[in-house]
Amino acid sequence: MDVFNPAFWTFVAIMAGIYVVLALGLYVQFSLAGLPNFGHVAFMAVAAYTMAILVVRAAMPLPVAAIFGLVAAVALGCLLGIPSVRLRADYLAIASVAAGEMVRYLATNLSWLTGGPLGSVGLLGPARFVSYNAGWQDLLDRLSRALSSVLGSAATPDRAMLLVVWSLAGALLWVFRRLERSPWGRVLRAIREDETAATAVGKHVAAFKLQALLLGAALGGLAGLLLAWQIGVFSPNDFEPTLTFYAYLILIFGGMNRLWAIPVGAAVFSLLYTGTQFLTFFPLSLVDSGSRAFLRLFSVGFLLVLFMMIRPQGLLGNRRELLLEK
Amino acid sequence: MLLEVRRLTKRFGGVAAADDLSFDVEEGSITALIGPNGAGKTTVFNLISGFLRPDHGEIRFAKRRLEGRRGDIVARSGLVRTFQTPRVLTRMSVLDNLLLAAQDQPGERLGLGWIMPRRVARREREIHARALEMLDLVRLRHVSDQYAGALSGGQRKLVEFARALMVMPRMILLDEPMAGVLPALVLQLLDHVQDLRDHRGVTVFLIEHDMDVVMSVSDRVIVMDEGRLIADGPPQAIQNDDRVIEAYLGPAAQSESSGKGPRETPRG
Amino acid sequence: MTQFAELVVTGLVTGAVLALAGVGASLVFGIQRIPNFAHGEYLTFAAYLAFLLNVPFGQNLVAATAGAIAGTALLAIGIHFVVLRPLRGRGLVAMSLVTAGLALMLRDVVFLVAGTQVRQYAIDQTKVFALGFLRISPGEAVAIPIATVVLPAVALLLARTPMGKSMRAVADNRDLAAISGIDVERVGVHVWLLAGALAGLGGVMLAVVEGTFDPNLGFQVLFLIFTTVVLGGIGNAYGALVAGLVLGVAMDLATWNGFFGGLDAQYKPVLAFCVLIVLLLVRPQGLFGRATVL
Amino acid sequence: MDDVALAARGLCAGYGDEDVLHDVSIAVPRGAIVAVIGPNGSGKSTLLKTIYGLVRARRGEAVLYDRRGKAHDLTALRPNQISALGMNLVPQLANVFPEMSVLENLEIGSALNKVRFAQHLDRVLTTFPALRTMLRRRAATLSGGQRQMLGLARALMSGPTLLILDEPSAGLAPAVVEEVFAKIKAINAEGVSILMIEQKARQCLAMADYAYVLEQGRNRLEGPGSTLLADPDVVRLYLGARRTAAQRNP
Amino acid sequence: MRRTICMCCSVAAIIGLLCPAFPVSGATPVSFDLKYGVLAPLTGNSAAAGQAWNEAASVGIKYVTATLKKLDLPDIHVVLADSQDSQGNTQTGVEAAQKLVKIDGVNVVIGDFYSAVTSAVATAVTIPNRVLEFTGGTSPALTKLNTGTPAFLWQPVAADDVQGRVLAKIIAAALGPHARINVAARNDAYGTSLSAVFKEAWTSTGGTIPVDLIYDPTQPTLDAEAQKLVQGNPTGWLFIDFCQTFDKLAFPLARSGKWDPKKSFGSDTLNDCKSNGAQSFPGMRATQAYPAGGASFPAFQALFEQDAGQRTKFQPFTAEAFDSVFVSFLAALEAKSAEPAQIARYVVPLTNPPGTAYTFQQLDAAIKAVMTGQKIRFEGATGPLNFTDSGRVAATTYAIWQVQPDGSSKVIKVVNFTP
Repeated sequence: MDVFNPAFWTFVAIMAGIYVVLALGLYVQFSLAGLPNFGHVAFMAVAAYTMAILVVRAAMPLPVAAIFGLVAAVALGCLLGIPSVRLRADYLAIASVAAGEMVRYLATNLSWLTGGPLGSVGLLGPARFVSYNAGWQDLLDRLSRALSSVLGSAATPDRAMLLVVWSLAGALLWVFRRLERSPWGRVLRAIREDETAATAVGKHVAAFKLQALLLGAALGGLAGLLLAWQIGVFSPNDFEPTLTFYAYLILIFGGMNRLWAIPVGAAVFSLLYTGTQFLTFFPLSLVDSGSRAFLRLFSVGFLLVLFMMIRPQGLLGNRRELLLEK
Repeated sequence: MLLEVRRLTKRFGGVAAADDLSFDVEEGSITALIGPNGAGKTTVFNLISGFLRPDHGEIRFAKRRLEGRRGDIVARSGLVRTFQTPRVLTRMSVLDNLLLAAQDQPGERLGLGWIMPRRVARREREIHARALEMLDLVRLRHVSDQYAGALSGGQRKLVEFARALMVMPRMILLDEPMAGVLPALVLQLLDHVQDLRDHRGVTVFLIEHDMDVVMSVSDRVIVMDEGRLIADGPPQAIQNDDRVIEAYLGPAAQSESSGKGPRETPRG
Repeated sequence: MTQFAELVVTGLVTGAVLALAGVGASLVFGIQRIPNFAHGEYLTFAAYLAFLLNVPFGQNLVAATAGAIAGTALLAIGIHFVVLRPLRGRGLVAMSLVTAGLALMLRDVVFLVAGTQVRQYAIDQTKVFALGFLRISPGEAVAIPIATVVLPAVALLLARTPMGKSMRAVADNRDLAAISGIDVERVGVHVWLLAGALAGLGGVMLAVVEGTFDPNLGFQVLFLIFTTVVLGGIGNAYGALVAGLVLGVAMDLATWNGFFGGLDAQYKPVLAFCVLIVLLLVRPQGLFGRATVL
Repeated sequence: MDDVALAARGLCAGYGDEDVLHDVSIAVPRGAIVAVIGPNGSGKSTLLKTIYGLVRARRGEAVLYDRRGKAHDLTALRPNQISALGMNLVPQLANVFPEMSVLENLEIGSALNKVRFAQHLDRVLTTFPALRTMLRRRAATLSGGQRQMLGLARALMSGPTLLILDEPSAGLAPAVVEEVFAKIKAINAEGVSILMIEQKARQCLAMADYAYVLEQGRNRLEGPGSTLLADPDVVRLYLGARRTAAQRNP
Repeated sequence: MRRTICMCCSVAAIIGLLCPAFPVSGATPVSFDLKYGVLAPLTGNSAAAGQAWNEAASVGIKYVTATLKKLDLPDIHVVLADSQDSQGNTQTGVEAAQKLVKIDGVNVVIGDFYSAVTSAVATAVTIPNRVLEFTGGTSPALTKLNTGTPAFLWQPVAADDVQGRVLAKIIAAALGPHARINVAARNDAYGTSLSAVFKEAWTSTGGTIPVDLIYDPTQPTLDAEAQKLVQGNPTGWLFIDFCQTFDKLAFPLARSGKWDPKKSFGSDTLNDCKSNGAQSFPGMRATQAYPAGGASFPAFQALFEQDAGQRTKFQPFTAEAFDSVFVSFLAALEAKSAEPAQIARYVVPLTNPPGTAYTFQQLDAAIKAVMTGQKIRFEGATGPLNFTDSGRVAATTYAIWQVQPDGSSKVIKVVNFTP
């Protein structure tokens, strides 16, 4: 067993980078604008599906299709956002789960459009298969060739992907850090603190909330695209509500209202989630391999509850601020 | 007339919080709105400032119809309010609280900060300067970097006051500006209110319970009780108005003695 | 017509399960401010506890159900004291994550202990009870009387008993309830007991009605339970009772041929969510929720 | 002290870092109506919340003497325990359970104790005959005056020895205020001590055996109700007295 | 009858295991390390099937190890490196496969049986890393993922496009080509794609489908769906589901009084529900590629029950995982290497004539034959495998099973099918 195989950890790091983008979307919606969106995964689904359908069915070039994918995610954000920004937080939370599940069921049922339960493999019907991410693989290949002049044989498409994902994540973090500190971010923080006060000084609360929701939707869509390219194939099952919960976990692990804690949260989450795949040592080796899968999910749940009890403010959070919130 | 209110009515359930109210507020005046608890004063403020939608009636501000408009639109048109319990943004710095309230910052439009960073920065500098000026005015510059949540109630009132001024209002609605403020600060605030009108040309419309304050600063007093307007006039006239006294203290009691004599209360 | 009647019956049976689970979840959400994502697992736990008593231990199903109700109620207050009470006041998202973590733990423990295969209680599922032109299953034959007895009993419990009244009082006006001499802490425990017991009964009923079940039993209806809670208005127990029944019947009736030829069965799960979202657009506080903010 | 039902001594309390109450002391003799009046922002409501333990007292104490004269430190008790000791409160707003029927409101008032409910229901309905005709109505459908009555009735259902009323006249029409005050007197006549906070000073003082006037969170004036009623300072305090003219505490 | 076969076979298997080992002579020394990894939805909605899949593979690997030990071939190591959980979704599946391939360094991945997961794992992990993958997925699109020869992705089960047409043919033979068939399929990749193929085949030859139902088996009750299925005055029914969830639909169907199991057909996952722990409905027919499901199928079932029966219910389709273990092991033995590309080259010759046929029960003999250089042909528990170069099995004969009045199932007919 080669626990430190770099190729494997490259993969884990790519996934962590994608999670950063995903969680950043929630950060904008929840931590900045105070919208508890539990259906974030719907934006991923819509973007990924739009992109794949356009590439496979309409033979659109990948970049154009990707842009349409993001547009679709933002459009879904509008559709959900316009009515839902006025809901009370607890109703919004449940309504957004419902919206996310609706998107997933539609992806399952509209087989003529989405390939049905088979996912992107079935886009052209049961017997034909065209991959949507040839263009992306091409890009990574070219990038890794370009990199090989610098890195030599260490340049692989996987590392190119790592580079792409993390530079994107880093750039987005930087952009949103700036946005958060810009006058725009100031208004959003004010809205999170007290909507009435923000209204009283002439800020259109609903409009700002909607902007945050849409930005979050775009980020969710981007994460969906990256995931689709990274995995190569996706199906409706990939967009279960669990993924949104994971994104919230990342926010909480890092520290709820800390933008720069998102990568930390994503790293911790990835380590936890990947690390539990290695639960084969003694005494767990005595348990049969099938039961270990249940033990693994059990321990994910257990660690989550434990973490919430011991360190509710997250790794980088400030406990006092947590209490100030109430 | 800067503000004209006509036949304003708002009911909650069966209770009329504002019942066919009509009054004006003159430009450049300090007008007080008083009345016993539950008279509907704050409701009137909420109606004027767009936080509530009237059942019927008209509100004109600078000749523009305002009734039913959203609160932020009302504020941007130059009519800004404060709250009874100050609504400062507790987890933002005092300075940020003020910066937030400035209008015409292009950086509040998503993306404009990237397209025209210079204009944003220039405006931000202007706003910043103005905010410091306001903080100087309310003598809070020394706490400008602190979380607003760390301030005392009286200081919060001042922050909210300064924040309202950042909007550059033509008229400001102050909901009990003196409540919970230390006596020393009350005088200071009084000065600010008068200064507003005298030097900045801002019309002031305030709800206040401290009658000393009301009588000493206001040009005119409007008295409400149970949603209705019961008196409207200069302070002296109001002070001696029977209806007003009755509204506050209740009607002169008919059955005076309950038969029990005064008691000596044991006091340590 | 037969189709219509049978759909109403099966819808009512599903609805009764949703109502039972929904009342508990709604009271917990309203009084404890916890969106309990582990509520589905309470149902699963109950179904398996009853199975344990019914099949390996050979108890009859009534006794097994009683055991499951008691056991699930104990589980609910156990979790309340060990995990949820110490975490009180952490906010909606944090509590959602905690209960989701609990759900993961509970579900996988059931998987570990009970295994993955489908289970059946010791009753003949193919037996048919003819009621006029209606042909109903043993599950329905049991569920319908249970529902007709238990749902009114729950309503009565909430309406008449001190426990029910104090719960509604706390949900209605927490401070005044405390001032009136109600021990709000104790009501909190009672709410979990009631929610656990109802989830226990609902879980066994669901298992009987489904015929065969596996450890995903409760998780599969979790979002339907939440839909019930929100439709009824968070914290409104009567609302949840009605919403559960309405939702159950509406979902089955949607497939009725007389209803524009009937909805395609594959869209049935989407229907509940559509209803929810459309309703929230019209009434943001739910069907029976109060418009005012708590 | 054996005839005192409630005593607050030297209470200092407030929100955040700031004190609203400064060294406030009041006492409620058994069987008396005691009024606390004062303009808005004088700290009346805070005093009440502090006595009830909803706001933590920084200094001073609030002591309740139960039926047998045993002293209980109120700050250490939870609201339901306070209620069990015979002290009840009618809040200013939110004084009923809107989603429950009038009868249920009364039941909750008796803390769902059947014996107590049976014991007090008739008496309470005799005091509030109007409620008898609307026992099945949902409290949310009642008018403001009816709600205030129900709030009083609910509090009476616990069989209190001491009742605290937070501005019972707030938001009510004058005729209704009269009625409410009459009820309060009737309740007092049955031996229930009453501590009420009021704005409508005249009616309140006319009824009160003893009254305290608070201003700026401090004891300002006190004395028998009728004495204060005649005191011109009270009027000045409400409608703008010169502060220097205000009478000092005895 | 069936039980006697089971008994005989398990006795034979046990005797075979107990036989004293004798040295293999005349063979060139062979040494390799073959690492298997299992990928299946071990948790979640398909946990029952996933767990059984995992057990079937590990039972097979254990059997191989035991045989190697018996034959005293210490230089050949066959291990199950790890079993990972795909949770039935592609993202988790790829993460799990990454772990198997990159960390454990497996040569062969057994699974997943979700077509979507298989295709993701194949495109993102196994094919780029040149690792063999044996899938339980039935989507015809899967073989398209193999970009070159030899194939890395193997599909030891008839794909939907074949089975759908076979079902149409069988039903036409039983009820006439113009029969009215109501179709019910579970709402997943297997159900929707198989029912789509069937519909096309059925209507193109003149049949009608009054009710075409796709249902979600996770619904609390399927009574409303059952109501639909008895409408339209159907001549017969076709069900595409797994035994466990089929009960939920079948109970209300039976109660409706309008359903006739004798006129009902099931897909290849419904052929023997009784032995599967679920209810069976006498008279109902179902298909299965190959007659008798392979001669060694009962022995496999017995072995499974003995090894893993306490933990997991047996599921017939897991024979695919079991067979995959033997195919890859024997191919590796022929290649004298655990290098996946080498193994892949021997899969087709190993499973096709000519050569003497061996089942897993004769594994020791098969090993000896391979080591002495003879051409053998492996016949799986699912039947003769006949892999083609594309990575797919080419099935030409199908068995029709029917549930007997006592609930057990047996093969009543074998049909030939030429695509």
